[in-house]
Amino acid sequence: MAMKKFINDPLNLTSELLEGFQIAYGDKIAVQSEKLIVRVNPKDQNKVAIVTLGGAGHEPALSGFVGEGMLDVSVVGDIFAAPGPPKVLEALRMMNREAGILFVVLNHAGDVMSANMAMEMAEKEGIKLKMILTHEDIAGGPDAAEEDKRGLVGCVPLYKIAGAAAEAGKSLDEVYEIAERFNNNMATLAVAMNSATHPSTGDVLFELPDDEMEIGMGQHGEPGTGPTKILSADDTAKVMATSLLNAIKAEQGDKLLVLMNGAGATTLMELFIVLGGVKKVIDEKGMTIATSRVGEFLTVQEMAGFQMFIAKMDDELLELWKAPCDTPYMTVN
Amino acid sequence: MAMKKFINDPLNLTSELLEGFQIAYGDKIAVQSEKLIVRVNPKDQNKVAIVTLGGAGHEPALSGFVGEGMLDVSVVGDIFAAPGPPKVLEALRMMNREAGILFVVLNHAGDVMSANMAMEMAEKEGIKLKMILTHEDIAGGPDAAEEDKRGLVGCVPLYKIAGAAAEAGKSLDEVYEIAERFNNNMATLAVAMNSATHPSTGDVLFELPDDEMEIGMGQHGEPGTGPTKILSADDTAKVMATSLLNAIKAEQGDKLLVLMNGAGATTLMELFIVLGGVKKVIDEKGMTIATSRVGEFLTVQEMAGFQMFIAKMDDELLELWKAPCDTPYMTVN
Amino acid sequence: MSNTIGKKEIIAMIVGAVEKINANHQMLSQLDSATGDGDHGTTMLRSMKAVSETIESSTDTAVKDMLYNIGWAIMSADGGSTGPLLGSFFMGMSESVSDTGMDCGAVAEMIAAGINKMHKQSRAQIGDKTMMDAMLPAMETLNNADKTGSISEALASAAKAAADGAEATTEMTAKFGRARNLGDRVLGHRDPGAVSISLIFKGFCEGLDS
Amino acid sequence: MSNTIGKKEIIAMIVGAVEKINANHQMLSQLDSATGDGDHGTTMLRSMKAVSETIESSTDTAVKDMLYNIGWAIMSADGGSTGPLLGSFFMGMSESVSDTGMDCGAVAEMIAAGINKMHKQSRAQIGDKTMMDAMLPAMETLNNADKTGSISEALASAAKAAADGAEATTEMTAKFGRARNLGDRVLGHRDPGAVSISLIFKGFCEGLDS
Ligand SMILES: Nc1ncnc2c1ncn2[C@@H]1O[C@H](COP(=O)(O)OP(=O)(O)O)[C@@H](O)[C@H]1O
Ligand SMILES: Nc1ncnc2c1ncn2[C@@H]1O[C@H](COP(=O)(O)OP(=O)(O)O)[C@@H](O)[C@H]1O
Ligand SMILES: [Mg+2]
Ligand SMILES: [Mg+2]
Ligand SMILES: [Mg+2]
Ligand SMILES: [Mg+2]
Repeated sequence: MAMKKFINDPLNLTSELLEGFQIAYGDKIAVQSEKLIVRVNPKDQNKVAIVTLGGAGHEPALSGFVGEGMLDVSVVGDIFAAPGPPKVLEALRMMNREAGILFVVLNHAGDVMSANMAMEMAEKEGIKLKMILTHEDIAGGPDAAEEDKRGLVGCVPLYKIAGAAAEAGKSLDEVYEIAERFNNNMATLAVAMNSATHPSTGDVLFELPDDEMEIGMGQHGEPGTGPTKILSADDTAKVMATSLLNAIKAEQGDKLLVLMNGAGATTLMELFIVLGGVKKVIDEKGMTIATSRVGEFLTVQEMAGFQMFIAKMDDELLELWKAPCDTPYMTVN
Repeated sequence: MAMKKFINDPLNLTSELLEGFQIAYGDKIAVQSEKLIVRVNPKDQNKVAIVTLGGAGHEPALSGFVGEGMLDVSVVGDIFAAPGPPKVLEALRMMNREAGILFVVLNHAGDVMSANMAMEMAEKEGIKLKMILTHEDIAGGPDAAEEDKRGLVGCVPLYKIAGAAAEAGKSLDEVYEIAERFNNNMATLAVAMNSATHPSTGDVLFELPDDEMEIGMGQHGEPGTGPTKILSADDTAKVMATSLLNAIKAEQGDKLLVLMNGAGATTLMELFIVLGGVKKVIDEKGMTIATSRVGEFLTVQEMAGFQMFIAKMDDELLELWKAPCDTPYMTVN
Repeated sequence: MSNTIGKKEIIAMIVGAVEKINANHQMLSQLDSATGDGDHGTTMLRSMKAVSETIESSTDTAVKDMLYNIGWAIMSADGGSTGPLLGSFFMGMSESVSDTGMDCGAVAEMIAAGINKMHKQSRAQIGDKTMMDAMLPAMETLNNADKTGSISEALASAAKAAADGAEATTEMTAKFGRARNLGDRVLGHRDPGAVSISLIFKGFCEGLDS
Repeated sequence: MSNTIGKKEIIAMIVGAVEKINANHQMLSQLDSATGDGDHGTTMLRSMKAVSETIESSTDTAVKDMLYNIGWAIMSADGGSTGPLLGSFFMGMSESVSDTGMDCGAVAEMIAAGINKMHKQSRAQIGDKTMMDAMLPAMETLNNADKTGSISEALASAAKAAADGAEATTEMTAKFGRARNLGDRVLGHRDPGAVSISLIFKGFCEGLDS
């Protein structure tokens, strides 16, 4: 049976998709050395560079956020597969500068292995860099092992905030401190309603019965807390937002950033309706949504579901979040 | 069977989704009088206002493009249903000004009826306005009746271009002339791979066998040219781009705007890959892609498929397309 | 029953129509599931709610204004094409209605004014499988009725003509609305909009006779 | 066969491994469909292509550099976790290889150096249902072999130990990789990575003996 996808060669997806990406956004980004997405107008050498890595298949993440005020380089792997250490090292060498590099890594086994090896080699070469590991998934509960806390959509606002700090001319230590502060105050929880198809193999990632959904599912179909009957938007919002607010220890008076990230097939309509439910929870607790965005930032092919992201903000973080940026899939002016 | 959607009350979708929209983008837009989406920072009274109308369920269209440099008011109907003439008239009254109003209407029966009635009443009241009807769907072929030429995603770049012209202080006649020029040089063709669910009724809009797709399908499941076996991305691109270029009578040397608009479940990955195929066709004919964007502008719930849009551009149109704008779902700086 | 009617009887007619639609909305949605998007019953229900509310707030309103307001309220209910069509029908009637003393000829004229206004929006003809397939035969029947005869009897014949017209849509393919995209697949199904109109005329009769 | 080996034999071993994987990649993907995302065969195939290409371009390269380059090439093939793991194996071997005169002890040391380097990335232990379930028994077997004995025989025992180790993963739940998310559902399935490793050792033997 043919896959219900518009593709040519299932084994050549990544390079073809990057070609199209360059056709569409050649005014902002360029594909270099096959798998490195870089800015067309590079950042000043005396500012901290922001580099990240990750598999393809989650578009617009990660490379859709390369550009002024966010990422300098995104190292792309194959579909759902981390890029190898050599490419990552190449990116770090390319961005080598006195100001240093902030290296943002999402906690997934392959990414972490590649990042660690590349970082070790880069440090041997005297490249100045600091690594931030995002692992804001709370699906495993408060006692989950570090490895279980996956890096989900939280990397995107982190790129934005770290990128703005770097653009403002802050030092590597300062950029790192800011990014890590944000990193420690953010949490994500995912929910799946329908599976996606792995576009290289044609395999369905998981199965969910017609009347069930699953909270806590990961972005490659990793199981969550087990299937439940489909809840209303308000009840889904309540369950998820309550867990997230607990996880970041949000208190009355806190100012929050809320992102609703569609997984692929779930409509903005639904995400808006769920956000209405989130606001009820937040209002009740005497907190405020200081800023919020709804869209597809990090997808899992045509999966139905979403990732709900909440972060506790302070004035500096809010200002950086609202600072200008110009990338293919996030622009602020 | 429960619908696989995150909703509360299927009969209250529109007002709930608008509530969430306002929570997320309250810095840019406001919901007034229940169904009118307006700018938070209104445009100068001495500039032409841009008003549109249409059913909900296609998010981010149409209201996601209200803001500086694009729409002034979007009148929202119920899911897939045009708003009634009274609301439309209210919007026209609200925007009444000496500079006049450009009133953009997509060719769908309900929208046109509402628009015509509201316009008749508005003109009786002395409101100055001109209507543009978008009908760029080429699925019916060159000899199709006017009614069959639906307004598809083309309204979005038209809002952008007309909005930029209005923002630049051009007169209603000038804005109209520019918008109509663009309107006459654009074409869209849709393709569907999988159906969507009507979120109020739970009905599936249409059925397509597992190994088939259909070119020319409309944005509510209206049939196209009949199902065919799934083609490769390159072949799909070739068939569709060739028809579109013929329809706009594009010639060697022409500069084109190409939009790949995802219908809902189709990934950016696929849209990028198809765009690669479109470029091959365009290169072969000695034309150029002057500018291109890939994303979800006008969706049909969780339908899999896309709308391919091509327009013939001149220097003025290109400049207006690239002018700054600041809306929830399109920002240029 | 007297040979002329006024505001009170017109309200009774309209209330009869509202009740008729409310009692049949599920059937209307089912019909629309076969030929359209399955929401016609819901849309009609929402429209009828707007009608009832307008009537309730019209105790001190001239019947002319009441009918106009009903049309406006229906259009405000965001019913896709149904709003402008049905709304025009009431607005058109408002242009030739009187608070008292309407004989059968005046009633026929009133309804014809409504149908004509609606027809301008619709542009559909008999045979196109739309609301007009019930509306136009009803109009013709009324136009041919004895201008000083029984209003009740004239309306009953109009309702019969509308019902026959709706029934006849079973054999038609559609030239307007969503059903037109389905081609031959709508053969064998009555058009929901035409059925709605026939129910409205049936309701007019029952309301007037009650 | 002589009791020591050098570059030529090492190339033969690696070519044997490449052929073994290439002949079995579909089976590897099938295994991964049961416990992971179904791409392990494809990834290994891509990695082996990188290996072959490196060998072809290494006629004038010292074996040490060749092994390092192979590791680098595997890592460059973007194979998710497989790249850094398998790449480290070859890079580790490069640190203790010689162009000539390696006896069984030296070969055992070389392979241990590879496995140790890989183990640092992996962090998995025996029983975790990963590549290490084949790697670590192979290493132990080699370490216990007669340092001046037959390399061919030692490798055969190592391959046997790796195969047994891979077989034993059938009874394990996974602590690493995608399979760990499937909990008990992976019981009864061999781990594709462990099977790959056992095939590589089998290939080493066949390559050396050919
Ligand atoms: N141009 C038209 N003239 C008369 N009736 C029409 C026209 N277009 C559609 N209709 C009627 O509308 C009915 C469907 O109404 P409804 O389901 O409420 O709207 P929608 O098609 O927007 O979902 C059809 O059954 C048909 O009778
Ligand atoms: N930490 C680890 N140590 C050793 N082997 C591992 C580790 N993590 C995963 N593996 C191996 O990787 C194999 C899957 O490889 P592959 O399918 O190529 O990668 P992916 O899981 O990224 O799709 C598993 O069968 C397992 O043997
Ligand atoms: Mg309908
Ligand atoms: Mg409808
Ligand atoms: Mg994989
Ligand atoms: Mg795998």
